[in-house]
Formats: sequence, C-alpha cells, structure tokens
Amino acid sequence: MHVFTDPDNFDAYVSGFLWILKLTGASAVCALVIGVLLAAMRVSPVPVLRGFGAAWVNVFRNTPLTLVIFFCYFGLFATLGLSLSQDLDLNIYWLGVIGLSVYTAAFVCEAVRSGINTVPTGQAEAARAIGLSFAQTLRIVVLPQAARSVIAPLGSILIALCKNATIVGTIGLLESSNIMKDLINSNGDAVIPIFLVFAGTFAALLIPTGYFFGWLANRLAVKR
Amino acid sequence: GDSDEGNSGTGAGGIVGKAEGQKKLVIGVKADQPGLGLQTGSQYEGFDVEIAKIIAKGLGVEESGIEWKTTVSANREPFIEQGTVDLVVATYTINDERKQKINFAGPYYVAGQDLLVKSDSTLTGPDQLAGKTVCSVTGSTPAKRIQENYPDARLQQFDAYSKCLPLLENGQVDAVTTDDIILAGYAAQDQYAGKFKVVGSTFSDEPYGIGLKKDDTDGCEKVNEILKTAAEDGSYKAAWDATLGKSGTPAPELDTTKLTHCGAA
Amino acid sequence: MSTSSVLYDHPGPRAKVRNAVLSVIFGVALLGLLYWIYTRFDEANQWESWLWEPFTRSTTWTQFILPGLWATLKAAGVGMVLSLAFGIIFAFGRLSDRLWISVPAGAVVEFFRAVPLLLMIFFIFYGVPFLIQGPVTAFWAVVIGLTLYNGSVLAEAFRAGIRAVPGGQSEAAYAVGMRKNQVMRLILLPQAARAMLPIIVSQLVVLLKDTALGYIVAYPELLQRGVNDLAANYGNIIPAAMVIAVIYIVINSLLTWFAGWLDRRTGIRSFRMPRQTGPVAPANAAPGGDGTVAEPQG
Amino acid sequence: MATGEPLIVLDSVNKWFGPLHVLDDVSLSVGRGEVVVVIGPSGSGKSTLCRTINRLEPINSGTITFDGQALPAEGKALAKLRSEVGMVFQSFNLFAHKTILENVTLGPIKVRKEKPASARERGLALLDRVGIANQADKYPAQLSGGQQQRAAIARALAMQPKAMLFDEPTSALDPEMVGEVLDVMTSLARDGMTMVVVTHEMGFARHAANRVIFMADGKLVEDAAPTEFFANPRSERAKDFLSKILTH
Amino acid sequence: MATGEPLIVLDSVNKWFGPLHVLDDVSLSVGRGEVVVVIGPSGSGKSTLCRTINRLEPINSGTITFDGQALPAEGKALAKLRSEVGMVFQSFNLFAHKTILENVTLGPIKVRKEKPASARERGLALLDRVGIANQADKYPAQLSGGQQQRAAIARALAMQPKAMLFDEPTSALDPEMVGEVLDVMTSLARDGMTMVVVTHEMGFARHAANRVIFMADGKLVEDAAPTEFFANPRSERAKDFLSKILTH
Ligand SMILES: Nc1ncnc2c1ncn2[C@@H]1O[C@H](COP(=O)(O)OP(=O)(O)OP(=O)(O)O)[C@@H](O)[C@H]1O
Ligand SMILES: Nc1ncnc2c1ncn2[C@@H]1O[C@H](COP(=O)(O)OP(=O)(O)OP(=O)(O)O)[C@@H](O)[C@H]1O
Ligand SMILES: [Mg+2]
Ligand SMILES: [Mg+2]
Repeated sequence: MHVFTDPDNFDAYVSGFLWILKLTGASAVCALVIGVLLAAMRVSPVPVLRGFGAAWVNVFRNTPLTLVIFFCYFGLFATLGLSLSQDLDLNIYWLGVIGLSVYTAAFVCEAVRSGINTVPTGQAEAARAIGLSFAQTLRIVVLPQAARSVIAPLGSILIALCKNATIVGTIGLLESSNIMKDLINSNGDAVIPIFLVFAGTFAALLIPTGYFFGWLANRLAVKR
Repeated sequence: GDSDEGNSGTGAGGIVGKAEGQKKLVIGVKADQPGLGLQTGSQYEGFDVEIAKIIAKGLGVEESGIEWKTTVSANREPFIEQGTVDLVVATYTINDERKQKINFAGPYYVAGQDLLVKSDSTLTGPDQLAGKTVCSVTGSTPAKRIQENYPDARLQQFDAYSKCLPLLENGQVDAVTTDDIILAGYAAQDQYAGKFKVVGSTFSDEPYGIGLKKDDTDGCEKVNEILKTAAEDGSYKAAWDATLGKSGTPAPELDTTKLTHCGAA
Repeated sequence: MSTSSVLYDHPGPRAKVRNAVLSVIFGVALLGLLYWIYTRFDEANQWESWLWEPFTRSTTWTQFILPGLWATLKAAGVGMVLSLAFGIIFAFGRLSDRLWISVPAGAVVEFFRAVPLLLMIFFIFYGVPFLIQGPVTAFWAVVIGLTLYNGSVLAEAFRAGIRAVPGGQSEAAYAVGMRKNQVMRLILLPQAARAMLPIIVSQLVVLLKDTALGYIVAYPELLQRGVNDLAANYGNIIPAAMVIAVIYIVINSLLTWFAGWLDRRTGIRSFRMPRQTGPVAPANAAPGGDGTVAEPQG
Repeated sequence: MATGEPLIVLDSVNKWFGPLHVLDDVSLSVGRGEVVVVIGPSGSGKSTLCRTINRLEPINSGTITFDGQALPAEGKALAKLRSEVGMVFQSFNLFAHKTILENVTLGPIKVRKEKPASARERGLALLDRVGIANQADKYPAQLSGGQQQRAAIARALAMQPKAMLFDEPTSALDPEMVGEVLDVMTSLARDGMTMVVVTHEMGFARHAANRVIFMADGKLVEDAAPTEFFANPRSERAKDFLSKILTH
Repeated sequence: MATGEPLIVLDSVNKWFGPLHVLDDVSLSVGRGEVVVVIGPSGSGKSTLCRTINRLEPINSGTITFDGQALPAEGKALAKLRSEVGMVFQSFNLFAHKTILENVTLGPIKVRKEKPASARERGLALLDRVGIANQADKYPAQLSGGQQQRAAIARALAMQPKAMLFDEPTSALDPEMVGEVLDVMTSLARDGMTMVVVTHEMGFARHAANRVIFMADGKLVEDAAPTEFFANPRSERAKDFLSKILTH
C-alpha cells in the first residue's frame, strides 16, 4: 500500500477517477438526450428519419469505441477544426464526451425502442380508441410505461459507459487507466495491490449502481 | 525476491547458455518506429533490429533462429523479468530505476531528447515551449520530462508517436518530442520528406542499452564484447548506414569505453 | 416495422404528404452536412491520393490489414467460445439452489462486470505473471479478459433468459418426470438461448469490437496493425482509420446477419416464446425488461 | 329498436392483410339503439370488422359512415370520431400505470378538456353504475378480470359515445365473472345504447341482441334475428359452428 | 367405477402461501378408474390441489399417498412418481422449441430411457389417438389451441401414467375447439383412466364424472355424484356459484 501513501500517487489516483466521473456524468446526460431522440426517429412514421436512426445505431454499435474516440479527436478536432476549449485537457475531455455520447446513444436508442415495444400494443390502441392524439398517446400512455421497463437496461448502459470512459485515455486524458498504467510502470513490485485498488474502486462505484437500478426498476415496474 | 527458481538463473539460464543450447533467441523490438524498429508485415526493420541481429550473430544464433516480439515502452521490463523475451533492443534508455529490475548492456548509441518541428518553424529549443503544444507518448520519459521541467508547455499524449505526426503537419501541435534518433526516423520517412526537421539541441542524455535479465551478468558482458567487435569490424557502421544513415546522417562513433559494468561494480 | 406501427395511426393523405416533406427536408439537410464534412476533409488534404494509394497495394493488405484481421478474428473466436461456456456455467451457478455455489458465482459475475476491460487486460498481462510465475502472452491476456467480461454479461443474459421462460415450461417438464438438470439442459437453456439470441449476438459483436483494446498489451490486432502500424509506415492515419472502421462495420454486420440467417435456418421461425396464459403465480414470474440490451463496452 | 337513419353503415368494405382477404365485401348497417351480435369461428374477421368501425384498422376499399359522415382518415377529426365510438377489448387494456378512476377520467380531461373535478365526479358515478365505485383508487392489476372489464366499460362510457363496440369482452374472464360483465352490457342495451358485440356468449345473443351476424372467412354469411338464427341457421357453416359450440 | 383400494388419497392436507391458507384440511380419495371433477370459484385452491398430487407444490401438513405409497419428497423417487401421474395444464405448456412428436417422445426417451424408434412409434400412435397424427412435425406455435391441448394430452399419455390430472384444460381455448378436447377426455374416461379434472365445463362434469367436488376458500365443501350436485347443491356457496355460472 506504500504506493498510495505517496501523496503524488494518491492525487493522481483521485484525479484519474474524477475524470472518469466527469466523463460519465456529462456523457450520460448527452447520450440519454440523443438516444431518446434517435429512438423517437426510429419509431416515427417518416422513413428517412427511421433510416437515419437505424444507420446511426448500426454504425456506432459496430465500430469499436476506440475508433469512435479516435475520430472525435482526429476528425472533429484535427480536421474539422472543432475546438471546444483552449485548455488542452478540457478540449480532450469534451471530445471524449462527444465520442462517448454518440456511441452510447446508439445503445440508449435500442434500449428505449425495445422498452416501447414491451408496452402491449393494446395500451396504445386503447388510448387511440378514447380519442387521444399521437402525441398524447406517446406522452401519457406509452412513454411512462416504457420508461419503467427501460430503467434496468439503462442502468447497465450507464455502468458500461463509466467503464468505457477509460478509453478516452487513448487520446491523452490522464484518467484512471492511464494512471494505473503509470503507477504499475513505476512500481513493478506492487502490480497486484495497484490493480486491486483501481478495480476495487470501479467495483465499489458500479456494483451498487447496478443494484440501485435493479431496485428502481422493480419498484417502478408496472404490474400487469 | 531473488529470481533463482530453475528456469531463470544465471549460467545455463542466461542468454549465452540459451543461444548455445537452443540456437534460438526471443528479442523484443519496437514495431512502430521508422528507422529503428518498424514492423512491415512479419518483417521488422531499423537500426535496433540490425543491432539485435549483430548480437544474435555474435552469440551464434542465425537470423532464422530469432523470434521477434513487439514490445511497447511500458512492457519492456515485465517482458524481461517474466522471460517473455531474452533480450530487448527497443530504444531502451539506461537509467537507475530500470537497473533495479533488469540488467543493461551497451549503450550502443547515445540519444538525447529533442523536438521535431515543421521545417519552417522558428522553435530552437525546449525553453521556447511555453504556451506551445507538444506531443508525446502517454507515460513516456520524454513526456514526464516535459511535464516536470517545462510545465508551461501544453502536453498532448497518445499511445503512439504515429498519432502525433499528422497533428504536427496540421499545425495542431507545435512540436513532437522524444529521442532525437526516433524523431529523425520519422523525419526521414518518404511521406514527410522535407516537411519536418529535428531541432538539434538535445536536452537530455538517453544512452540506449540492451536489456536482459538482472542476474545475467555473463550475458551482459558477452553482449558488450560483441558490441566492441562490431565497432571495430565496421558492422556497426553498416547497420547504421542501412537504416537511419539512409537520410544522409553519418554514422556515429560507438564509444566502447562507456560500456556498462553489467552490474558487476 | 409492424412493431412501431401500433404507435401511430396508419397515415392518411395529409400525414403522407407531411411525412414526405419531412423526409425531403431532413434528407437534404443530412446530405448538406455530409457534403460540408467532405469539403472540410478536402481542405485538410485528406483525400489526397498518396494517402489512399497504399490501400491499392496488395502488401498493405497482406502485411498489415489481413494479419491484423486474422489476429482479431482469432482472439474473438476463441473469446466467443470461452465466453459462452463461461456464461452458461455461471448462469447455472447463479441459479443454483445451493448458496455456496450461487453466492460465489454471483460475486464473480458482478465483479467482472464492474471492472473496465482495459484494466482487466492490462492486469492479466502485467500482473498475473507474478501470480503464476510465468508469462502470459498478449493473445491470452486479450482472450481471458474478453472471456471474463463478456462471459459475465452473457451469464446474466442467460439467467434473465432462463427466468423469462414461462414457469409452465419447467412445470411440464417436471410433470413428465425430468430431474432438475434435465429440465435445465433440455428445456430451459435451449429456449433461453433462442429467446436471448439477439442479445447474445450483440454481445458477441461487442466482444469482437473489444479485441481492439488489445492495443494496450500490443496484441497485433486489426486496430493496432491497420491504424497505428500502417500509419507508422505510410503516415496516413486518418484514411487508415476510415478503412479499418469500415472493415469493423462490415464484419460485425456480417456477424449479425449470420446470426439472423442461422436463426431462420434452424427453424426458429416456427418457435415462439410461449405466452403464459391464465393465472400467473404472483411470485417468481417477472420477465422484466432487464438484460434486453447488450452492454456497450469498448 | 332501430329508429331513423342508421348510425353505422358499411358498404362493400374490403380489407387485406397482405394476401389474406380478411374482410370480403362486407356491407352492414346498424341502426340507432340497435344491438348487433357478431359470431363466427376464430380468424373469420370479427375483430377486424369491429376495429375498422373506429378506424383502428384502415380499409382497402368500400366506405364506412358513422352518424351520416364518412370516417375521417386522420387528425383531429379522426380522434373526435373515436371519442364518439366507445371500444371495449378482450384484454381490457386498462392503462396499467393509472388508477381505475384515472383511467376513466383521462379521456374526458385530455380529449374533451373537461374540468378534472367534474370529470372525477362523473367518473365515480360511472364506476358506481358498473358496480366498482369502491375500487376507484386501485390499479388495474389489483382487480379481478371482471372488475377490470367493467372499468374498461366505464372508461368508454365516460366519453359519452354514440355507439359502443365490444370485442369478445368476456372471453378472457373466469366463468363466474362473465355474468357480472354481461349484466352491465345488458343494462346498457336496455338503456338504448347502439352496440356491436363480438361474443361467444350465446345467452347474451339470445336475450339482448336485435340481430345476429355470422361471419366466416371474412364474409358476412348470415344476418338474422337471434331466435331465427339459433332455431334455423340457413348456411352449413353456421350450422356446423353452432353444433360445435352448443353441444357441451 | 372405483375398484379395489383407492389410487390417490389425501389426508388432512394443509397448505399456506404465506398467510394465505390455500388448502384447508383437505381429505379426498380417488379410486382406480374414477373420474373426479373439481369445481369452485377462482382462487379457491383447485389448481393447488391438483398440483400437490404430483408434488409440483409441496404441502405444509397432512399426507398424500399415491398407489399406496406416500409421495416422495425429492430425487429419483419423486421424478418416478411424477412420470406416473400425467398432468395437463390450462396453458398447454408444450415445449415450444420441440416439434409435437418430440414433445411426446421426450419423456419416454429421456426419463424412461426408451429407444427413440419405439418411442416414436408409440408417440405417433398416441397422436393418432388424439386426432393430430398429421401435425407430428410441426411446432406448437403452428397449431391451434385445441390441437396443442390434444398434443399435451398425448404427451402425458406417453408416460403410461396411472392417473391423469387436468387443470382447466379447456379454458384457454376458443369455444369451437373446446369440444374436440372434451371428446378426447371423455374417451379416456371411458377407457378407465383415473382422472382428476378441474374444469368449468358443466357438460363434461355431468356426463363423464363419477363425482363432483366443490371447493371454496381452500375447503372441500361438497363431494357428490354429478346428478345430485347439480340438481341439489347442499351449501349456499355452491348454489351461489352455480347460479353465476349457469345463467348465461
Ligand atoms: N395485424 C395483422 N396482420 C396480419 N394479419 C392479421 C392481423 N390482424 C389479424 N390478422 C389475420 O386476419 C384474420 C382475421 O383476424 P380477426 O382477428 O379479425 O379474426 P377474429 O374473427 O376476430 O378471430 P378470433 O375469434 O380468434 O378473435 C386472421 O387470420 C388473423 O390472423
Ligand atoms: N405460487 C404462489 N404464491 C403465492 N400465492 C399463490 C401461488 N399460487 C397460487 N396462489 C394463491 O393461492 C390461491 C389459490 O390458487 P389456485 O390457483 O389454487 O386457485 P384456483 O382455484 O385454481 O383458481 P383459478 O380458477 O383462478 O385457477 C389464490 O389466491 C392464488 O392467488
Ligand atoms: Mg378476435
Ligand atoms: Mg387454477
């Protein structure tokens, strides 16, 4: 444990996880918004929108996140000139957020869409049969019921997102995986304790998160 | 603790014994550094690779008996310690921290940290880096040196130098930093011909060594002998000329008086 | 599209016009955006022929891309087989009546689901050799990492799938005199596997993509060879990344398509997860929406 | 009971699901206050017929008019039409995330823009009429099937519809609950509601219906008064069907 | 028809689901070849009764013997017992991933270790007996409800059971398919099979049963010959129930 009693190392450890948390937080919000929009497109009656949603999902689900993040840096920033901050780290951070968001949004979209599909068709029909409009049907009847069956999968996606944040390290952000690599490089005799501390921190963050979402999903589950 | 559990001891367990007994060696080299260790398909080429071949030959191992293994900066010590490779010739700077874990033969070349900039750049040294963006590899010694000694420079890190170069070309970074010899390798690549220059004011000494197991003193001494011979019979110069020398840089002198004591002292 | 059509009405004449108009507007906007990106890449000289010329040479393919692809497929293939085995074993473990089996199985699954694969692979490569006093090759570091993570996700998918098989199926099996392990093996697992096929396949796609994380231990997979190493030779990193991205998309789509084809061929078409009719026991029958989406690691 | 011009008129209606001809040149008119029972074997198109009347299913050819007007194709007009035609489904389809009372008041409040207070009052009165006023604040899953179906009827009635469509309202129910739902339906019929009822309850057809319609393979095969139909079915199909359904 | 010692004997059986007393001191014996119909309102414990007999549900107190032996608690002996008691469920529960014939032969092959060829032959004969030999290679989802339920009966018969339990075998069926299933059951009864049948089909109870048992709130309220029970139910509960179920 001598590795972490060194204040420099400890600070590095903390800052690594802070980056992970910040990446996760911002990307979770963006991915949720984009994902829901995409899901709305995929169930919309407009063919081009449906096609766009499907293409998005297919492209991002089939590309390694490492490449997506790569394109955010080398495509958006280096080629298209999208600079999000004067600060180097912040710029990488925001590019990472974009990459994580567009990638995760594909999974959110699928979760929401299959959530909508778990609402029995009779519910939408009954809503239309009493004269509710499309928007009302969606808003008052379908989405509230879908939201509840979508919570557990969204929980898994959030957990995966948090772990995926480590991949932003490939474009130079000193998040936990880079920090761990660094510590292991300079403390070859303590590989196992170092790994256990990092893995343990992730486990301590994410296992309860998983149980929380499971609990929430159960609590809100619509009894049929 | 002491690594004397059978397979990793001195003598028969060292590279000399292995080379004699099996006529085979596993050598770790870089795969992504033009001019030094670059993998093209199953072939590796570059100065480090040539040096490795000279050493293998000196140990009595044919080229066909060499198994090349790609190493990256971060996995060189573990590879040696765990016996994944017998030797590492991979832009491997000799320093005290590393000497704790492994043994170094050499140096076969003394590099120094330098900057690669666009041909028309006015940068002349690290002191002018304040506010400029420098690109290097995550967690590498050059990156750390910039962080510590030139904190005003903005440091962009990637997992490979090859990612720095397009940014330098675009102007998104002002300089790429690492050992001059590595930079020279990139500058000499066809596609960048004439675009970049190595600034030429090194700000560190990076004696490149050949890594082997900590307790393989015999092997280390043997390698040093081989290097001495290579300096004398011209094979060292030939290795340079066939690789980094192609860009016109004359071969350096190999100062055989500086060879290590192989942990004997 | 029959699934989504329940949401909105069959379009009338005005709706049809509106949809067409929206289609055109959105389509034009999209094309405009793509064109803008194209020109920006053009301004950055990314379409210059020397950047792309290497891809017309066979050596680029035989020396970089194909060996990388082969390494990727090899790791993914072995990883898939091991993950499925791991998934089945641990799903059964977690469903066991015996606490001393189900609790450790649950802990293992939860732990490996919570640790980033990047850290896992790195540790297997650098840390495990200290434990086993012997080297671990990059290949096995990648494969074992993939197996532990994806196997754990699959274990959860199988478990959810088994629990989603209507209770009546296992009751009927018990009623003809089957033992618990026969019921699991002959009735529950095949149905769960088929019902969960989409999730299993998307998890296998995730697994294939995750081989890209092998870069951290210098495993020479597609991304490493095709982007980093190729660009070290030719200095064309952005075009290389585009080509490699397309290859990933094609391969993963093929995998998805293959699963669909297998699905149809094995006559699964005629198979449908039976619906539980009549009174459902309120207790253990909750085929919730959990685990219906693959976990998008890497 | 039919008075004045008919409320619902189907004229040569055809509908296909892909290659399947589900409604084959169906013409039918239902007068105001009339109760029409539709019977026929499974898959004969009864549900589809029902659903075309409030355009949950569009038709491929022919015309349907309701209260003298052709069915609107979309938009507000269609929503308005639907709110005037109550529909009760086999599987109840109560909104699972709303209480019984909320189920009943949702339409009046959101579609008719009624004030919540008055909608609530009327809702409670309707729940009382179908005999489940004491269940108002429970969720659908907490009710028995019979109670759920009665709530569904109340929900439809809350829109003050001109006609009601029932698609096998009792076939998902436990036998001892069938009676309570049929009782509510019979009282509606007595009060002069125009009703189209798909059902297998021959008892209900006998005493509550004005006409019985027999469908097979998408065709309207017979259309007769109940006494006549049960005593003396004209077609072989109807005879065969009745023999299967009435023996046990 | 009862001959010799009874096949199934329940003695003071009690069962709770948490606080709910689902079987309240139930005693019952079913003789060999006897057909017992169980009726009663929803939730009265009929299914539970049925399921305790092959120990799909364990009981809290009392004893159940089958063919002279107490029900084994677990393991091989329990599996053997279950294979001797055929069970037919309301929702068919055919194995969805196996063809009809595989459904029928799975038990004989995997439990009885019969040779596939002979199991196949017997399976086909049984499918023929229930009238669906031509559906042998289809999957359950491709069959109508009536056909599925007949396949389920064949599957149970394939184990050559000493008794058969039916839990509302016709209540998930379309009305015109009820007859075909009841016909198969009636013929089984005529062939001397010992049967316990939970059903709402009063017709079947009347002509095929030797005894009718009426349950309410977990208690066995009446146990009488069918003619006697229908003509003259003794308890208020039974009267009330019959009135609900027979009026429409
Ligand atoms: N959305 C749909 N898409 C394709 N086919 C459909 C659809 N809905 C119904 N069908 C088919 O149309 C035919 C008529 O269906 P419908 O539900 O109207 O019959 P039904 O008389 O109500 O039968 P049941 O008594 O079983 O309810 C059936 O063969 C059915 O499979
Ligand atoms: N697994 C279970 N856990 C808890 N309660 C149960 C369970 N199974 C049944 N019950 C309850 O036990 C009571 C009796 O159930 P049972 O299914 O035996 O009734 P039934 O007479 O068959 O009713 P139905 O006619 O509706 O099938 C019911 O109140 C039911 O809710
Ligand atoms: Mg219908
Ligand atoms: Mg029951």
